Formats: sequence, structure tokens, C-alpha cells
Amino acid sequence: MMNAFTPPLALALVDIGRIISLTLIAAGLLWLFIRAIKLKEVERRVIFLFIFISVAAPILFPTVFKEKATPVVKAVFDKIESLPPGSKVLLSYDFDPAMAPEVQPMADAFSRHCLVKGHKIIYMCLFATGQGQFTRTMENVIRPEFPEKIDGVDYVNIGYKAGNEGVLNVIISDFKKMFPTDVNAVPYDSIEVFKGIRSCKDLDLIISIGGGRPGIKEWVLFVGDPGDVPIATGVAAVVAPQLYPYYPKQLLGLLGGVKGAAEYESELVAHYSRFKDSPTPALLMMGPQTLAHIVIMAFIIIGNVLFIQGRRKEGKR
Amino acid sequence: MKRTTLILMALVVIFFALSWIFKAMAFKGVEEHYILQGFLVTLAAFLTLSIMSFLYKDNPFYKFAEHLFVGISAAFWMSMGFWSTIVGNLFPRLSEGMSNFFKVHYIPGDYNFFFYVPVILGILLLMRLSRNYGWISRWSLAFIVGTTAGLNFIRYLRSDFINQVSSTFVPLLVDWQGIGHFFSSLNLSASGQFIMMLANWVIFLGVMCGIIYFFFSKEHTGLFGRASRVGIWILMITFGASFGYTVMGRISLLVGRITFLFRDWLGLNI
Amino acid sequence: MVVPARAVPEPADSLKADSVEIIIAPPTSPVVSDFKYDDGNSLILTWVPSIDDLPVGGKVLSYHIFRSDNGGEAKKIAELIPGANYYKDEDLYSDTNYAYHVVALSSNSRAASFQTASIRPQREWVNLNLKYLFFIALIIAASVIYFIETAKRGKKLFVRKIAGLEAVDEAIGRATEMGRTILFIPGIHDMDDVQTLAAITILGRVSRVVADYDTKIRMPVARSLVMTAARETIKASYMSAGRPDAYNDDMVNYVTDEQFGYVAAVDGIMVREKPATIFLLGAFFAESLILAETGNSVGAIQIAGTARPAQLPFFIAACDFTLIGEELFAASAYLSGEPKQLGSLKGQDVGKGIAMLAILLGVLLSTIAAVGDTETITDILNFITRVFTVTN
Amino acid sequence: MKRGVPLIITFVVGTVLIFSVFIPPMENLGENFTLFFDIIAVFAFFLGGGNLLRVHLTKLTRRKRDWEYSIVTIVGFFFMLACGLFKIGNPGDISASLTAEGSWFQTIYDNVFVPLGSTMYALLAFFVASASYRAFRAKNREATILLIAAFIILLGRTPLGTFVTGWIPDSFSVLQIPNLAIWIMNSPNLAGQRAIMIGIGLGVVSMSLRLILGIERTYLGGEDK
Repeated sequence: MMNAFTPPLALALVDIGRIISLTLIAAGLLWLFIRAIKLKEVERRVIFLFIFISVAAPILFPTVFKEKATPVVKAVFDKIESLPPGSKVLLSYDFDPAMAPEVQPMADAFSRHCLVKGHKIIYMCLFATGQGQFTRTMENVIRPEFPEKIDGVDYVNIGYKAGNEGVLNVIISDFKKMFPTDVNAVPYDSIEVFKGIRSCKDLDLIISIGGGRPGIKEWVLFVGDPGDVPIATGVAAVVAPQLYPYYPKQLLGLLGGVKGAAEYESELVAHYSRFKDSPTPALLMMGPQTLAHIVIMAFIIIGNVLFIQGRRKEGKR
Repeated sequence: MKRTTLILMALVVIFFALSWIFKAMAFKGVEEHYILQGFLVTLAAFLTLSIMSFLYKDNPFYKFAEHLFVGISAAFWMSMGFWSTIVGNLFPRLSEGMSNFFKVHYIPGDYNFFFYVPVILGILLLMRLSRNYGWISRWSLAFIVGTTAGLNFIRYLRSDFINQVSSTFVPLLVDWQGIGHFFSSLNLSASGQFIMMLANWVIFLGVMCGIIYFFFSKEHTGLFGRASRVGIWILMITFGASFGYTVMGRISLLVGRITFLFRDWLGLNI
Repeated sequence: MVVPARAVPEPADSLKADSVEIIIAPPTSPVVSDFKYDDGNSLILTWVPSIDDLPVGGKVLSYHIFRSDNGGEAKKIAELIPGANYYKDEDLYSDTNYAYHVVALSSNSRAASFQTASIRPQREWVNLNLKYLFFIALIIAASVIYFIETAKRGKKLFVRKIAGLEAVDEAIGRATEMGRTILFIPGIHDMDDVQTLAAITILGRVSRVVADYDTKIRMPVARSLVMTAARETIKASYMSAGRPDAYNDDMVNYVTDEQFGYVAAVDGIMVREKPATIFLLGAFFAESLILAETGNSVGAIQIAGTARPAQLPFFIAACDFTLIGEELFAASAYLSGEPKQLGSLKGQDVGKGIAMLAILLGVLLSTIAAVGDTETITDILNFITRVFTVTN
Repeated sequence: MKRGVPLIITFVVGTVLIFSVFIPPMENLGENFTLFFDIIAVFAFFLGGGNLLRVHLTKLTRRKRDWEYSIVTIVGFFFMLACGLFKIGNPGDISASLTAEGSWFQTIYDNVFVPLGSTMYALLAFFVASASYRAFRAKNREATILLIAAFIILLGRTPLGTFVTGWIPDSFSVLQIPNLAIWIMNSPNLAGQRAIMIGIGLGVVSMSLRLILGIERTYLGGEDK
């Protein structure tokens, strides 16, 4: 990770490396395109080389492409942005370490956004392993970046309770019954964050982060629909397509996979200069992805140019 | 072997030997067995690069990695099979003595003698090695084929046939408030009524035409032929879309390997 | 709704809280009954929750379930969350009597229900929950068998062309002409996958042609059992071609059970032996594209087929011919050309007819139900949905 | 004996397993038969492992092409087998987990098996590119549809998709590439997947019946004689 202590020379080298590698790829593709017009096939090893460079270069010289948030992602961002400071937001960590690479960046980005806006966050999880994932947010986001925020006043972690949708069935009407204390055994009534909150219906926003079961579907069916609470989600890419039918009526917005997380991170960086140096793992992961996708699309175009040129030549004969 | 090949191989060997030394030095003070750790990371990097070299062309390094992989993985699965199936599942049902020897929990039960059946079938299978009684191994095969056919008959009927049929029961009218309302609020918004309805129409007609494409016993001509043609188009969209959708996951795999090489092996600060 | 007085915050010292007992009413009317359609090993317990188990401000924090076996001491078997009103107890014995009671717990007190009657789990001989599944299976199986029988009696059956299978003979012929081998990859699953069985049956037809043409066939496999079955199959083909001496066990060899280890070895074989024809038939996973692309790079004709929808796009993209899903299973029947085998294909089409009819009906009914809510329509829709939904 | 008995075995086993689904007292039968299968498969390892060794020993002794590499396979095989069967370096006794941290078995798994396997897997990134270059050409109508669908989805997964079509107003938002990509995944793609699955379901049913009834018997040595 690049940080403030990286010497300027290294930073300059990274910039030079990035420029050289991007120029190399662009020039190479252009050259192949011109060759294609002259009906020269591309050898597969050349394709392999391009893929390798387009993946390795952005890792070596961190390359961030500006992501413009799609409406589904923007909707979540705008919702958090528009809530008045002090609003109550619930973040549910419904994932395990296996899903973490895709969704942990979302959880961290949501936390950053809520804390910087001065919202109060309630953390919980429907996956037992979600507890450990919260610890990572605690260590990587809250402690280093928001040391002034106080546990119990600005945020609270009520942890995990077994029962899947049964848990949701209870907290839709009464939090305290399911969570008499937070994870540090502080009783419900003496937790500042819970002032004025009896059930999920008193929350301003609920965000479930995950991709399995129990997860966002249960949140929508057992809390969002019956309680009329705004719900948003961040999920792994494979489940995202199945959730679109819920948007925008039952789900105000959603982040799908690394791309969704990257869009959110880029929106966050664009709005808040204090996050300029915060880690943006999803945006970094998108670098190789974007470049590789572009290279593949370029090769599809080159392939078609070859095909069309070939047919034209045959026609002439 | 040609002289250049030998020189090349020697260079590679020297390179990775140096890598071992450097890695061991880097691990010193951090890891207890730093020499071993240095070797293991170097080995993993060498094998990673050997496999990747196949993309250029077949070569001695790839052959080495491939043959090593085959030997080690075959033994890996045999060991797993022995400990999990034979020791974990068979002995506890057949023999208390064996269970005690391997310190696994003996499962007493009235019907444990049934577990001699697979043992006998397994032995019959080994008769394959005999020249005269090899045909007996077919009995085991017949048992396996029967099991597979019987189990999958219901399993596929259930999940691939019945459940897929019922999940296609979609309404063709969504949020219907009369024909006037439909036309007055007609737009192409992704979450609008028209697009939602279109989705259901496409699902309904797409599944129907797709099934028609698979009809074997009717000639694909006329209206039927046209429907089957639409079926092929739907399948082509499916294949194109799934292909495009998977690319991201495949790139992630390569990102993982390259990150390993850069960070864990070369120790770059990325 | 009872709104509790908010003014007094609860004392932080929990010991003090213990002194004020929060009294709650017990759960009532516990009833235990036999769980339907099992092997006599489960019971289901229901009760009415405590009246203090309210959605808001309720005092019940959990329910504990107690069970007494054959009148013995009652032991706690489960803890449930507030609002719960049933519990399924599994892994019981049909020769034991079981009685239950439910205890509601507040933060510092408990209230027990009465004990239920003592009953034994009953064993049922037929699972009526699956009756529709049974009927559908019966109809499809009957139509398959019916058309097999009709075909046996000599009725001519039409079967449409399957491009991938029309090409089999030509592909084998090509290998013969070029004097190169044919590579047959039966997927990476074992014999417990029907796709592997389908591949083996197709192998039977392919190896018959191979035996006739005297082409070389090479078949590396990832499972020992598949190796055994494949040898048996190829040997039989050589025998029926009248050339048992040309058969050799080395045509089939085991590599490793490991997915990518197998792929590494097969890739090696492809680039070193440069087969003229490659069959990729069976259960394939991520390796589909690795194999198909390497095969393509050595210039082989490739005929692929799998029933894994996720891998079909890669075969479509990289192979010359692809058997899509059902076509893989139809292939051996198609290649055999025997009337009785072809009859089974016609039987399958009856199943497709049933599916189309059901979908048409279901879509129509749910459309009507979505517009106006007529109760009869909804009832019929629910019925059809139930027929085509398998619950256990 | 040679053909009759196997046909009877297949018929009986298959039929019993189909009916067992509907009869609760037999509900564990399928599970147990799966376990039987696993046990038989372990016996088959003798045949498979024996064959692997035989192939490479023959290569070695006959000095066939690339015989040097067969040494690697044989040594790797025996070394790993010894580590596995005798649990070399395992902390604890015979009941310790085979894959316990610190055992030789696990160390080799982590440092040889995993890098080899995941690199092999990662080759897909390259093959995905070369396959799309070659296959996605507008040769005919079907290929064109395939190409367009793939291209839209690829475009929708990069910022480029938003960039190119972001200006389209909300009332036409389905034409924005990211939304279009989602719509394709959700409806035509879903329809295609379902049609394929329904076909597969029927294919398996008919195939199983052919096997159980003994009409398809190539695996036993053909239909002749």
C-alpha cells in the first residue's frame, strides 16, 4: 500500500511506470489494429502478453480508473449523504471470511461515510463469523481514522445472535429483547446510540452486507417490507443480478461485487478530501480488471475487423 | 540436449538458488525455520512461473511441474480417501478393534453388516487384475451404474425439471392499472412498468422457445422451426452473457497469482 | 399497547437488578404430535407463547425445551428465541415414549408450561408430501417406456439432426487419415455423475468406429473407476468389431483425481501428441476452457458436450461442435440408431410437452391473478404451483 | 453370468433407489449407497495408483521420450503418500487431523499443491482472452448475437459502460449499458438457463431409465451376442 511515508522518488517511479505501461498497451493495440486491417492475424502468445501486462502493470504501479457511480450505487450514497447528522444507521455484517475480499471494502466504505457524516452506527451480524469481520473494520477504519469516535456514543456493536430470520422477526418490534446488552455486556438502556430506538422501525437506514443466507433477502422480507424501513445492501457479484427485481421499491440501492464497492469508494473520495489517502482496496482491485476487460474488448474488435476485411477481400475476387 | 538449453537451465537454477538465499536472509529473525521458509517460498514461486511458461510453449520446466503435480496430487487424494472414507466411515461401522487402533469413534448399529457389501464389491472390482475372472468386476460396475441412475433420476427431475417449471410461472402484467395508465406512463426506465413486463415476457417466451429447440422427435419447420430458431438466439444470448460475466472472476485469479509473485516472493511493497 | 415508563434507566449494576424479579406468565397448551412422513424418528411440539412475550416491550428473553424419555428426568434439549411457537425434535427412537414441557425465561425468572402427553414417534410407509413428484415421474417414465416399446414393434420414428453427432464419423476419419490419435476426455467426475455415464456410453459408439478404422485412441482419466469402466467399454467395442487382439489396456490410463493436476497432464499430452480429434464429453468445471483452448491451439477438431450450464459458453466459444445439455444424454441413443433407443428420445419430448403446458397454464393464471384477484383463479394457481414444487 | 447378473444388479439397485425416495423407512438408503460408492472408489484407487505407477515405470525402464520426468512423478507420489499415510510430522498421535498445521502433508499442500493448482486455474485469464478474440466474430446471425451479448456485459463491467451511455435520460435508463447488462442477465439469460436445465432434467431421466432397463449397456460390453 502506498502511504504518506513513501519517498517522492518512488512515487515518481510509480507514475513513470504507469504512464509507460499504459502507453505500451495502447500503442500495441493500435499497431495490432492496423495490422488487422491489413489482414494479419494475431498470434495467441501476443494476446497472452497483453493480458499479463494489463494485469501486472496496475498491480505494480497502482492504477485507479475513475469510476462513475451507477444509479443503484449512487442511490445508497445519496441516502447516507442526505440523512441529517445523528441519524441512526444499522450495518449488518452478514458474511464470512470467504466472501470478505468482495464485500469487506463495502463495509469499510459505509462505516467511513456514516462516521464522517456524524451518523450513529449500530453494528450487528447474522453470520457468527461476521464478528471477526467487524473487528477488521474496527482496526482498519474506526481506530486509525476516527479516534475521536466513542464506543456506545457514536457507534455500538451488538454482535451475533443465532436464529437467522427469527432474530429479524424479533428486532422488527423490539431490539432489547434480542439484544439485552452489546458485546461488551453494557445494558441496552445505558447505550447512548439506542436512545429513542425501540425497534428497527425507528432506524433511518439499514444496510446488510453479505451474499449468502441469511442475508439481504431476509432483511427485505422480514424487516424492510413489514416495517417500511429504508434498506440498502452490498453483496457479492454472483448474487447481485438476483436482487435487481427488488430495486428500487423494496431496496433503495445496491452495491454488486468489487465494481460496486469501487464506485462507492470513488464517490467517497470525490466528496471528502480527507479520504484521499485512505485505502481504497476495491478501486485498486478494479485497475487490473478494467484494463484487462478493455484489452479483451479491443481484441474482440480486432478479431471482427479481421473477419470483415477477410470477407471484403473474398468478395473482390 | 543442446548447449544453449543447458546454459539456460543452469542460469535458472542459479537464479532460484540466489532467491532462496535472499528469502532466507529476509526471513531471518522473523521466522523460526527461516532457511526452510525461504526455500518454500522460492519453490512456490518457481512452480508458479513454471506453469505460466506453458503459455509460451511446452518446455522442461512445465514438464517438471506437471509431473510433480500429478505424482503429489494422486497421493494426496489417496491419503485423503484412506483417512476419511476407510478410517473415518468404514472401520467405525465394521470393527471395534480397528476403530480403537485408529482412535476413531465406533458406531454400533444393527445393520452394520451391510457395509460388507461395498467391501465385497471393492474386492470384486480388483478381480479386474485377473485374466480369467476379470469379468466379475462388471458386477461392481453394474452396482455403481444402478446407484447413479437411481439417485439421479429423482434428483434431476426435482431440481432441474419440476422446480424450474414452477419458477417460470411469472405474471405477464405487472403493476397493472388499466391500459390507459400503461400507455400514459410508458417509458424505457430500467425500473419502469414496461421494462419489468418485458422481462417477464422474455422469460416466458424464451423458456418456451428454448424447450422447443430441444425437441428431438419433431421436424423443426414452419412455425415450430421459427420458434426453435428464437430458442437458439436465446441460448446464444445466455452463452454470450455468461461468458462476459465470468471474465471478472478469471482475472481475479491471475491478480492473486501475480500479487503472490510480487509481494510474497519479490517482497515489493505493494 | 403498553408503553413502559422510560424515565428510570436500568441500573448498571446487574446484581441489583436481580433483586427485583420480573415475573412472567408461562407458555400454554403445549401439544406434541407425530411428524408426518418420516421413519418414526421425529416429533413436533407446538405451544402458545407466554402472554408476556409481546412484540414490543415483552419480558420473555428465551424459551427452553425440556424432554423426558420414557418418564425419566426431564432434560433441556433446546433454547429458542422469543416469539417461537414450535420445535421439531429429530433423531428419536420409535420405541421410546417422549414427553415435553416448555419454559419461558425472563432476565431473572422462569415459568414452565404443563407437561405434554407422552407419545412415540410413528413410522409412515409412504411419503404423501411427494405424491405429485411421484405422479410426474410416473408419467414421464411411462411415456419413455411406451415409446421404447412402440419402437421395438417396428414403428418408424423421426429424430432431428444433431450437428455435433453428425460430425463424429468425419472427425474419427480425419484422425485416421492424418495418422494421429483421438483424445477422449470423459470429464473430471466419477461414475456417480450421470454425465460421466453418458460420456462412457458415447465412448462405446466412438470406440466401435475407432476399432473399425483401426485409429489410435487415447483416454487419460481422472478417476480410477472411470478407467475401469472405460477399459471394459473399449474392449467390448474391439471384440464386437472382431479385433480383440488390437485392444490394449494402455489406451486408458489414470492420471490423478486432482482437477488441475489432471488438466496439467492432459494439456501436456495435447501439445506433445497433437491429436487430430478431441472429445470433451462429461462433467466439466473451470478446466473446460483450459482444455478446449489448448486443444484448439494444436489444431484438433473438437467435439464437446456437458450438462453444466456454466461451462457451456466456453465450449461454444472454443470448440467446433458442442452438445448442449440434453443433447449429451441423447447422444448415445442417437449414435446407436437403434429404434428402441430413439424411442426413449420421443418419450423425453412428452416431458417437454408437459413442461410447456404447465408453464403456459401457470403464466396465464398468474397473469389473471395479478390483475384482478378472483379467489378461484388464485386457488388453481396455488394448486399448480404446489404440484410443481417439491417440499420434503 | 457375464452379462445377465450385471443387468439384474443395475435394474434392482436403480429401481429400489428410485422408490426409496417415497418411502420414509428407506430414506437413508440413498445416503448409504453414496457412502458405499465412496468405499468402492477407494478400492479403485489401487487400480488407479497401480496404473499410474506402471505407466511411469514402463516409461522409465524403456527409456521412452521424457522418461526423466517420470522419476519426478514416482518420487513425488511415494513421498506424498508416505507423508499422508504415516502422518509424518503431525503434531499429536494417530487421531490428529491429516491436514494439521505443521505436518509435512499440509506443508507440501500449501507450498507445492496450492501454487501449482491455482496457477493452472489462473491460466484461464489468458484463455478467456484468446477464446474471445477467436470466437466472438460476426460470422452469422447466431455468432453475432453471441458477440453482442458478451460485448454488452463486458462493457457493463467497466467504468467505460457508464462513461459512454451515462448521458441517456432516466426515462430511457434501460439503454444505459450497466442497466442493459443487468437486464440481459436477469431475463434472456435466465430464460436460456431454465430451458437448458429443463432439457437436462428430462435427458437424465430418460438416460437413467435406459440404463436401469438395460437398453443401454455399452459399459457392459455392448448389445451383441
